[in-house]
Amino acid sequence: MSSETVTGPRTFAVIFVALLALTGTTVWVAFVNLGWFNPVAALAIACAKMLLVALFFMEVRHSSRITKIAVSAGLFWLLILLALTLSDYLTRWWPA
Amino acid sequence: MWQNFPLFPAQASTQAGKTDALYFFLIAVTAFFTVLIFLTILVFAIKYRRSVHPKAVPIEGNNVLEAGWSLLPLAIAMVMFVWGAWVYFSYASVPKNAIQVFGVGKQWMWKFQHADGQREINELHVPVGQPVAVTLISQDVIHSFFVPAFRVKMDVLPNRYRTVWFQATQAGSYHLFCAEYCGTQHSGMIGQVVVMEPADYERWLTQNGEGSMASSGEKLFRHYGCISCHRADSGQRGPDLAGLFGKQVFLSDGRSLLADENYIRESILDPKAKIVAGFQPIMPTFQGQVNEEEMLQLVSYIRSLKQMPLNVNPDADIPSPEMRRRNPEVQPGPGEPMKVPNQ
Amino acid sequence: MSTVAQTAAPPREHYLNIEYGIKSWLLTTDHKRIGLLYLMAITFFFFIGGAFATVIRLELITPAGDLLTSDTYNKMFTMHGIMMVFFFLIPSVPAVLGNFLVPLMIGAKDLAFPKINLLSWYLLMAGGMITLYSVIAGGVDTGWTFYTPFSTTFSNTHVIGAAVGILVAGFSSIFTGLNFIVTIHRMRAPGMTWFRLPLFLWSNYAASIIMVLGTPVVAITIVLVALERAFHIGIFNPALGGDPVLFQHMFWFYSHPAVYIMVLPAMGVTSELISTFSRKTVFGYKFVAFASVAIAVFGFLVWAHHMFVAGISVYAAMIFSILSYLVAIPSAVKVFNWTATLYKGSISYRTPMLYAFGFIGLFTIGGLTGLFLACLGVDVHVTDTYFIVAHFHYIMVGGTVMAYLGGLHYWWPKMTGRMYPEGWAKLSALIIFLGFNLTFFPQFVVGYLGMPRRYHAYPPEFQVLNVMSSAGASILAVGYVLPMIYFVWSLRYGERAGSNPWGATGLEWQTTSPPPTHNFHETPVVEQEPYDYEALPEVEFVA
Amino acid sequence: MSHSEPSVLQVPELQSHFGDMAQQKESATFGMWLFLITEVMFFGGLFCAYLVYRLQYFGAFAAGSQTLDIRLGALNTAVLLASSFTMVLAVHAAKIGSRKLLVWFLVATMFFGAVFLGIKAVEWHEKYEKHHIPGPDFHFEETLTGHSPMVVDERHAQLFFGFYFAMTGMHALHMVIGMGLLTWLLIAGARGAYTPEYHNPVENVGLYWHFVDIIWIWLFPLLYLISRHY
Repeated sequence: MSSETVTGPRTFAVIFVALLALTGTTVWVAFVNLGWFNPVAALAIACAKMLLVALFFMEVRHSSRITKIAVSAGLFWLLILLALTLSDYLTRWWPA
Repeated sequence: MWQNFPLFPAQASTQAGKTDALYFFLIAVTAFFTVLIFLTILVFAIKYRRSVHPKAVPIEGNNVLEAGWSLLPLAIAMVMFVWGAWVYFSYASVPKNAIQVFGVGKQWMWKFQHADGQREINELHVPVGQPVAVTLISQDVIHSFFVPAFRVKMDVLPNRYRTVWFQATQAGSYHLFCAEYCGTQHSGMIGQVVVMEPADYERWLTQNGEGSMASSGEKLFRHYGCISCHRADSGQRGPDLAGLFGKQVFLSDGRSLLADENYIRESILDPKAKIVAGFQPIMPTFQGQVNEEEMLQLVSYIRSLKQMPLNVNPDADIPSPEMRRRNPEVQPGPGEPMKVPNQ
Repeated sequence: MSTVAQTAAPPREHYLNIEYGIKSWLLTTDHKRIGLLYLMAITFFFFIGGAFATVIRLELITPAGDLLTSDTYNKMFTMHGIMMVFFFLIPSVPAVLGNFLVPLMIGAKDLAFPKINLLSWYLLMAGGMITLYSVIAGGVDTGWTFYTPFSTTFSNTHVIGAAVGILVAGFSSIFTGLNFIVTIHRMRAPGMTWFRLPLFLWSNYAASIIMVLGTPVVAITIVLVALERAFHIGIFNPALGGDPVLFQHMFWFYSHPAVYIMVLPAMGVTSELISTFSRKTVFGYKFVAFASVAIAVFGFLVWAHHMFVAGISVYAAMIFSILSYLVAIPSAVKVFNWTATLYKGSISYRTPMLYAFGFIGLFTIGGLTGLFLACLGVDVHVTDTYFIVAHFHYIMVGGTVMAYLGGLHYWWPKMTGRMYPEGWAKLSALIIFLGFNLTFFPQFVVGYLGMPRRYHAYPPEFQVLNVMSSAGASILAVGYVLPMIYFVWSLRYGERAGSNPWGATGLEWQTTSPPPTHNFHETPVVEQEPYDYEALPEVEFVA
Repeated sequence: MSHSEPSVLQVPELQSHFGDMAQQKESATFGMWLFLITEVMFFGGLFCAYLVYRLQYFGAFAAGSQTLDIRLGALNTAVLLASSFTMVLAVHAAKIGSRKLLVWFLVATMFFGAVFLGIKAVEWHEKYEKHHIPGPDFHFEETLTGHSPMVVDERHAQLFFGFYFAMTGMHALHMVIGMGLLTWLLIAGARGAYTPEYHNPVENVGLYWHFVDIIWIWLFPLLYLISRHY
């Protein structure tokens, strides 16, 4: 558990700076025309930021196995909701 | 109440046989497993009742049995799936030669109009032996077009055309129900589908003096002033609609789509949504002006414009529709100014 | 072995007599007392929902809509659905029996979060009261499914009130599920490994997964409906560009798995009953346990089979159809395993076992008719008809209510320290079984004939079957009122029950009846496999 | 009652239904995570609806998105990240048993939270002035810029702003609840309720606060960024 492995303030500071840097990057990228890659880049950066916050600030990397499973399950279920809903919307105009 | 006490619905369409065959298969499977489970429970419950079998024999389980009674149902289920999907797919594919009827569902009635112009309320006349496609839209909430004798059902949505089809096999009169709860008089939103012999149907069609849907649509086309932009000699303010229906359309944002009923409807109500490449978004919306029945007439009219508009001036110098059909090559590039002729 | 052989002297101090007074109940954090609070609450909601059902069946005796106006009829079936689904079926087995039994069965003193447990009960009550208020204030006529745009734009009844009530009750369900999951993970007694858990816990655990992951989606959907109704943003209003089919996706993402919230714990009860009254371990324990989890997971992948005619794409329909068949397999596995458990058992026909037989039989029919609805070609014809109504009543009333009543009889001695009257109980079980089948079997037939659901008036050729249904409903009503009476009677006059009247395995039977507040005088240590009747000391028992 | 929980103001002790402190702590942490997963699904429903409509009415959603002030959005992201940083330091302070640091970092977290809400209020006010709030006064006639300018349907732009307010509003509501929880921690922390042995509430509120941060990490690109170019 997290209480045994205390992450120091120095690590937190590094992560915080990294998060700010990623925020700057994502804003900068948004103004560069990369076509379809723009949303992909923005969402990839958001994903990276989420992972940093979850792994370090929320200490998922030191959490018990069951917490990790629970977190993954939450994201997986969200994916089910999105993927199966889109399976309808993206195939609606296919010919029958 | 004992007269007229059916236990099985009439089979009055080509679909009915397909659905019922599948239904009987499912009943057979259901009956088999239900009887199997019931009998097994009964036999065990009697044979191993405590008074004659006071000491239970401990049995943990049996992996072979588990695998068997997982895989066998799975195999049967896959048969059901494939068969069911095949039947469903055939319901979804509207035959090309189907007679076209249009319908509007509203709280709490069904309105239909035939291509020849006949209108009816809560009744739908169709001929025996010919596929009939009913294009439906709702004016308010979700309804559902349900004819039990034909085994067809389709939810009728607001703001979206959907087409259901059937081919009647027996003359007669059958229930038409609204199957999706739609408010106070939901159970009153019922009617009849009258299936007639083809000759009777032809006679019935000629009874009403009103013009065809396309000709009503043409009148509306003039009435709403569509004609001032959307015809060959209107100076290309709007795209010419001749031969449009069922064709590929290229849009100003680079996409392309098939011109179907829903596209025409959207373009009348929300003209800015999908601008044809090379044209300006100058068309006003007709939201709130054109009701659903008029909309269907307009759609019928535009559908009917195979090559040339009905009412072209033969003396006008009309370029061929093929030349003017837009494609990405003639679309102005990002830097170029839009060509807006005759403004 | 037919009389109460154990010393029937009740424990001197137990959870019921440790404190008295209204306050000791309304502020309790004891999971057993909260279980009883739930019992009272949902019994109340059940009879309210039942009253609506009675009115519906009375109206449908004649084809014409002559008893009620259409508006009233529509409100009746809406309120019947809302009350029964959200305030009775979803909390029934988990919140009453689960609350009482989860800590007892794992050898814990309480659930992990006792205060949140009490909060859950208050949330259910608050939700129920808000919903009842919207009934009294004029009712709701949207159907329990709240389909848009009818619910958002066209209905002029108290939709927001009912929606808020359901939202609040949803949080009750979320917190109950959360509490169960944490408790089962973290509070098990020494030696209580996962594969020693009673199957009731596996199925409640699986149901809790659904409560935690599914309920929030319906919560946000309800919030959007309320926002749409209040501010006309257009989210589900086609006139403003909204998509009513999206509402159905989001609604069924929860509401289909919600069916498994109702039926999974009921399956758990059945496993316990079959084992106890056959005096055998459940056949294929691990398969039954994993089948529960499989149902919970697959249950999330099948929701759009409610929408095969609603305007989804043909291809999505096929995906959802094949996935729907997958969820049938673990259900079938369970039924086969229960049946196999009877083989070479020592079977006694006590009331709970009769209910377990009833559950298996009716669930089999309900489950198999589910195949008709997963089957695309047939679903087109039968969806939105009485076939659907019959199908889900076979699952929810034939399944869940049967198991709930069976469980209530089975654990009644543990909860109260008194036995119920066996003769009356068997009679009412029989009445319920007969009444149920007479009520709902004709609805399969009238459904395939084409009678749409939610019809206030119907064509006359459907009358005979509807009269049968209404006749069955009146028999069913008698069957439901009887237990209510004799359970109350037994509180004072019932035979005293020993700590283990059924001679069952399971930790809950190793403590006194009723149990002390902290369940066990010393923390039990588990050294046996589940349902190990061989290791059970030969004691006499009433069963 | 025999197992009433200890008041947070007293010296923390074990709740009587737990076996030991480790079990109590693990249960609390796991329970919090499960709650956060319900929140994922709650916001997930909103994200799903947003995605579906953005696919359908891409032009209107892009045009709506282009009216948002990306500078304020970016600033707010930084502010919220800073509050997460101070929150994690507050948890650290509780772990090492420094009451003074705990109080100061909680105050800092609340300060950044308040700044975030303030900037959000400025943005919402701007929407009010531009009549971009869905309802009878809604008005939108921006043109979508891009390789071909495009006038968008007002109704579909209204949908975008409906989602904008639903999503940022729901997020702000969570922030306000978080501020309440922080106030509670602050009062209890100042009185010395948390020790290196017992600080579950600080950790759990921290988890909640970071989760709210993560939601914003997604809202920022979804609402502000991904529709600048396409």
